[in-house]
Amino acid sequence: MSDDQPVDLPISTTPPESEAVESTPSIPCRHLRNKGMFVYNGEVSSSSHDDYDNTIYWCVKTMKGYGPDDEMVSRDDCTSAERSCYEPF
Amino acid sequence: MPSVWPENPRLIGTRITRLDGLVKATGKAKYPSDMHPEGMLFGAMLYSPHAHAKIKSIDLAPAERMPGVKAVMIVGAIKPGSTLRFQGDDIAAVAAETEEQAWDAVLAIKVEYEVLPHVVTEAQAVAPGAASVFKGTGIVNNQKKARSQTNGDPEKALGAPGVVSIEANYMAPVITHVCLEPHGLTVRFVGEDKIEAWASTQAVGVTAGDLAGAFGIPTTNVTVHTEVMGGGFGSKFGADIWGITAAHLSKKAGGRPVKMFLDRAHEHLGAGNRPSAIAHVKLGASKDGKLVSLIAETSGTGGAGSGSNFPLPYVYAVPNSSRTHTDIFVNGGNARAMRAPGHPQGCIVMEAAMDDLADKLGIDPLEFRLKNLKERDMVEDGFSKPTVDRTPMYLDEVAMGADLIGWKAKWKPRGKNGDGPIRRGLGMALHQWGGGGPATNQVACTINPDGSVEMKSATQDIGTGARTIFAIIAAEVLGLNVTDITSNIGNSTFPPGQPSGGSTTTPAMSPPAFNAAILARDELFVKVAPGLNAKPEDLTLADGQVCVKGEPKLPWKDACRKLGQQSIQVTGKSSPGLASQHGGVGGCQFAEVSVDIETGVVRVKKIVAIQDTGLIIDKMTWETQVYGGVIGGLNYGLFEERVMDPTVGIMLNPDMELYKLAGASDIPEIVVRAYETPAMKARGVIGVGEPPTVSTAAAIGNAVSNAIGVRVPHWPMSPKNVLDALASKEGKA
Amino acid sequence: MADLEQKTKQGASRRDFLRGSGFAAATAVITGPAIASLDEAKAAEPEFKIVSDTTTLKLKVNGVDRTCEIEPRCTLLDTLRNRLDVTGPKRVCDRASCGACTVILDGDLVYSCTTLAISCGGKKVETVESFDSGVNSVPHAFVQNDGLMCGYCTPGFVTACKVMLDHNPNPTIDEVRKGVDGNICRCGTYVGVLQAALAAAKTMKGA
Amino acid sequence: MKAFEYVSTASADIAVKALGGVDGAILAGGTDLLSRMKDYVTTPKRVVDFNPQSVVQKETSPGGVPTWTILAGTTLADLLASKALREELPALWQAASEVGTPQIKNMATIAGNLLQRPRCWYYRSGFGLLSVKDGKNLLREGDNRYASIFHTDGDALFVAPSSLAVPLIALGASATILGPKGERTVMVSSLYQIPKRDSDRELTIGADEVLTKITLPAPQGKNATYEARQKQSHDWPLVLASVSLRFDGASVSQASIVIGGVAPIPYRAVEAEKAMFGKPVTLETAEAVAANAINGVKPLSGNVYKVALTKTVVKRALLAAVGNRYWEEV
Repeated sequence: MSDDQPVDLPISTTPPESEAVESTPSIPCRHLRNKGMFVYNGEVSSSSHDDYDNTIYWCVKTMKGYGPDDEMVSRDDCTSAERSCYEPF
Repeated sequence: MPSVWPENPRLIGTRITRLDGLVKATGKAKYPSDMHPEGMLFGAMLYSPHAHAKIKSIDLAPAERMPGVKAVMIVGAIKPGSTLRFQGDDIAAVAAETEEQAWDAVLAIKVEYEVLPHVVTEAQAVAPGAASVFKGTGIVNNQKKARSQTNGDPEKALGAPGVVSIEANYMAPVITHVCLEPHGLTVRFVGEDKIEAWASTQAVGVTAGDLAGAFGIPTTNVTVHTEVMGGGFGSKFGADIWGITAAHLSKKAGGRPVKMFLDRAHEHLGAGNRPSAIAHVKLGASKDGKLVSLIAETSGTGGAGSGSNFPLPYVYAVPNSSRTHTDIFVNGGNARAMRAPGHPQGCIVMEAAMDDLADKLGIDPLEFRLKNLKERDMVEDGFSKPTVDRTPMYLDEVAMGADLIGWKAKWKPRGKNGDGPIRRGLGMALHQWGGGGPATNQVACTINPDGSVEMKSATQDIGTGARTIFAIIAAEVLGLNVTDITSNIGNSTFPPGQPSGGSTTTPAMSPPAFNAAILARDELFVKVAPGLNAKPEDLTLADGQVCVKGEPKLPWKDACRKLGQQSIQVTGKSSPGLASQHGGVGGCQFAEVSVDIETGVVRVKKIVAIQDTGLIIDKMTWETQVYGGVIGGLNYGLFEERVMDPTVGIMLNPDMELYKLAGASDIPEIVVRAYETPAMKARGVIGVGEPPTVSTAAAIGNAVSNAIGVRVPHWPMSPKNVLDALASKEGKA
Repeated sequence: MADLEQKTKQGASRRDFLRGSGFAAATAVITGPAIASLDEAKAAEPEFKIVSDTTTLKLKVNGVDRTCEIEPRCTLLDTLRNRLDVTGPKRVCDRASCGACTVILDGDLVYSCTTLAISCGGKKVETVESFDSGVNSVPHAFVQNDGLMCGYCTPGFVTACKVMLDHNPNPTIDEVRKGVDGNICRCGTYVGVLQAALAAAKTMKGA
Repeated sequence: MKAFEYVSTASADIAVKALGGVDGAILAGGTDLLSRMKDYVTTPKRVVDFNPQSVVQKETSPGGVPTWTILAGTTLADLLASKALREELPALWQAASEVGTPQIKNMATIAGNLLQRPRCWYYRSGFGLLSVKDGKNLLREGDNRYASIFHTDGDALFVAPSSLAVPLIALGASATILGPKGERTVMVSSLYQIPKRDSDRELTIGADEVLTKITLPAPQGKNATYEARQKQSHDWPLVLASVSLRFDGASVSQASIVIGGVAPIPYRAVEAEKAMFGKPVTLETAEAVAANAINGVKPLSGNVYKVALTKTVVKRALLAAVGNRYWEEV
């Protein structure tokens, strides 16, 4: 678009109360997986990008992006001992 | 003493045909989906027809009574009350004597669903009151914000006097991997606690570990074979639920092997995809073309899971920038890593904005890009030290590419490409990638008394030519022909090898292969030197001869015969200097297109791809990978799109017909050049599977805009998207 | 599947006859009586036979007479792969879109995924496994020109290429493209495929 | 695919008998039927593999107009192999050359092409021809990029899939159909109808009838087809148009203009045909005539682009008929 007005976006994403979650240093669940763990020396979070994280996580129990408790799988979500499915290393 | 690659190699870097080429080209190669062990049953899966549903009840009994059925089971933790989160979510599985019987039995399984409200498009997911895909930390209205990135004061910089800026939206859809061999495996449960599998996987070791873990048996009890496999592109990284299910079915059927491969629709729905990218971008530069500010709000969906983020700013130096990204969750299959995850999206967004701003500034977009490279852009050498500056590499590569596409002679400003129905246009884009490989793998090298040589490791070939790479390296060291070497890979019980992802296989496996061959050679020297009245250090190997101080003395086979009954077997590990561990490559691509402005049909006429990847082992398979990357990018640029229906929540094109992929007539002239200076070779081996697929779609999009005088903001460059963009321009005029 | 069971005892299909006598000729005109005589032949056919269960299929695969039990719904592809262990043809799209299942049926290039095996009774099936693989062959040219990566589409491409070259030994690159447009490669090996076809055309003439 | 009974015959009489009184389906080339059966969209109890002859011929009767006859089992490959057809019926030859792939051209027959079912992705997903669910028309409300732009007031929004129907209708072809009550001949255009209810078919041929041959008078002028599609390799046309023109000197005395990919039936652009009358075919007249082709167009939310495409395709088909291919790159 060299014009000043952009075309309409199909959506506008501004979830009002959502806060970005800083990654926590706590220990992830032992069932958490991402490809980088296998490809790059076992790092749980993708190490190759300092400024963004597009790591795709899955739970080895469900082989999906959500855990046995039906909640989301991520580096942030799978460090909580409060989750019924959480198992430390 | 650390090993170093030979200074004047005989084979490395030349054009060597693949060792397993003929067995593939004659149809004799047995893929995991071709296996038919004695007594094999055929597996089939029942998967969710709904985007979002609760299972009220499941009755397997009717399926169990069907003819030929040997085992039926519910998949994983599914039970009445379970939630299915996307069309294609797995429910149950069957093993039967014939495949037709297995399908019949799947149809006979009775499932009652409570259909729940769904969201399958980004717009649906973020609409007020939308149904929730799942719960999780920080998820609001199916959105989760990533950490925001801010450098400097982008708002202030953008508003400063004299700054020229654009504001634009760009969108790329979800695409799927479309591996030609579907995900799956043929598996046999042996006895009480052993498993043998033939899996279509990018990682034999991971798959073995998954199977062992699922059954609580030692990994040593599992053997996974992947002699050859039919494509993965990042999506085949383990046993998957289907593989584990098939192993359970085999166990239930008394150890009869079970073959379980997904059907094509299931493959689209549940076996991975590349997330979409939606971007609202403001980009500003000083009048003389120096970037000052980028403000970007982006989002994308990776389905019912994480991973839609992508790098932005990309490649160029932007002193002030702010970026917020939002993961949007929909009732769709999970994203999986797909050929340079994130980079093609980041490249499209950045490079489109670069072109649009260059146009507004009235500057040649090529010059504009060169002006805005980072002052220094340090990446790794072969010793993991950041000693290599990518900026001068980009300058050289762009010069090479511009020359090959004829930029100087052919490029005209946007919209100045004639007035007939067919408009020509040029576009370009830059990209980057890692492509190194970790130093954690091993290769065994065996020299037998009959002169035969085997290289062996638990890696696999996803099409990059791993067998051939091993053989070239061994033949180089041992003074033999490539065809004298046997490469055995694709077996999880072999010495640990690299999973094939992140363009890491060749850089991770070449160093241990080289060291294994050297160790084996040195051991051979020790054994044969006395018989030649020489010291081991006086011996060399060349042209199939053992040489003493450079003089050929003993043919290879005769030398090996002196081993008596004892083979030499050694295991090589990686060592510094042979390969880059994290890589850091750059490249550029140029596209020439013709656009029929009366039909919106885009034809790519030519692509030029320039790529650096350190030391190239096999120039032939290297080039093939670059061609393949470009063609993958051409598909992304022109054809591919997962189409979802918002009302019923299904994918409308889970096939290979309306999910469009290029055929031979869509392939343009493609010119590939390696940027292969002595300095590059000194970096050691770097992988090339991913980098050349990053910038093609961006370059094509830019070429289309250049041809028709207006930005087409939606990828792919379909007749619809092109005509819609032209119409919106006319509407404004 | 237009001319099933139209083989004469001499082995030439009616279509071969028509091609030879009618359409290969420049004017491509057949006079009325030709159709009339064929109609008479048709009228002599008996009442129809219904096959509803498993049945024995006999066909010649790569020069060998093969027999297996099939249901009417078994595709030729699944019969080859699942019942006869002929696994060169691959199942990829399973809907006549990608060409991985390509075989030669009585001399014609077809998709075996949308061909019923039962309709192939008595016919000759050739798959990639039967092709010459010597230095002047199409498979060899694929290797020499690296027209393959993962290799899963390759048998289909090789088959389409070989038939194209059998019919047109001097193809232009665009004719090669058209010849393999019924096949899709996801690794993106088309450049090597096109080079291989042109190279094979050259060497086959030299052979 | 569900199990079925199988009957194979080269005889139309037997095929009709075999179809009688059962839920049957004719297997022609197979690529369409078997794909639908694999998706459980069509689940016939009996499949009648009707494999008649592959014959194309031109007959001259003394004093009359020569007639082309194409028997039902004629494969596209055989159609394309006819040099005479290529010269005299370029509209048909061109359309056939753009259908499918080498493999499909060997398998597909003219009858199978004419009587294939819509490719509409809602129909193929099992939502029926009209794709109405809970009172909502899925195609109207969903992704309708490939859907109709004409006759969109009703619920049938899919497009007729046959590429060959378009030139055959423009050329005035007839179809001969055999049923239990004997033989009947209809215009090819009459093979298609716009279904009003989900139980209606878009084809007028009965479930116990078979198409046996296509006949058409040798054209007395010029004819051509132009097709626009996204991919150059195997793809479906977005829009295609066929024209058949008769001339009085340099001026058109009679025009047939038929468009595919724009309506649930092959769409006859009557107003464009009238507009063409009495004019020579030039860039200017073709442009003006093509503008008439979109009179009454009512595109859906996602296929407005097809309107411009339709104009272009009609214009180019007209110009192609007189040998003006202005759009081709030099």
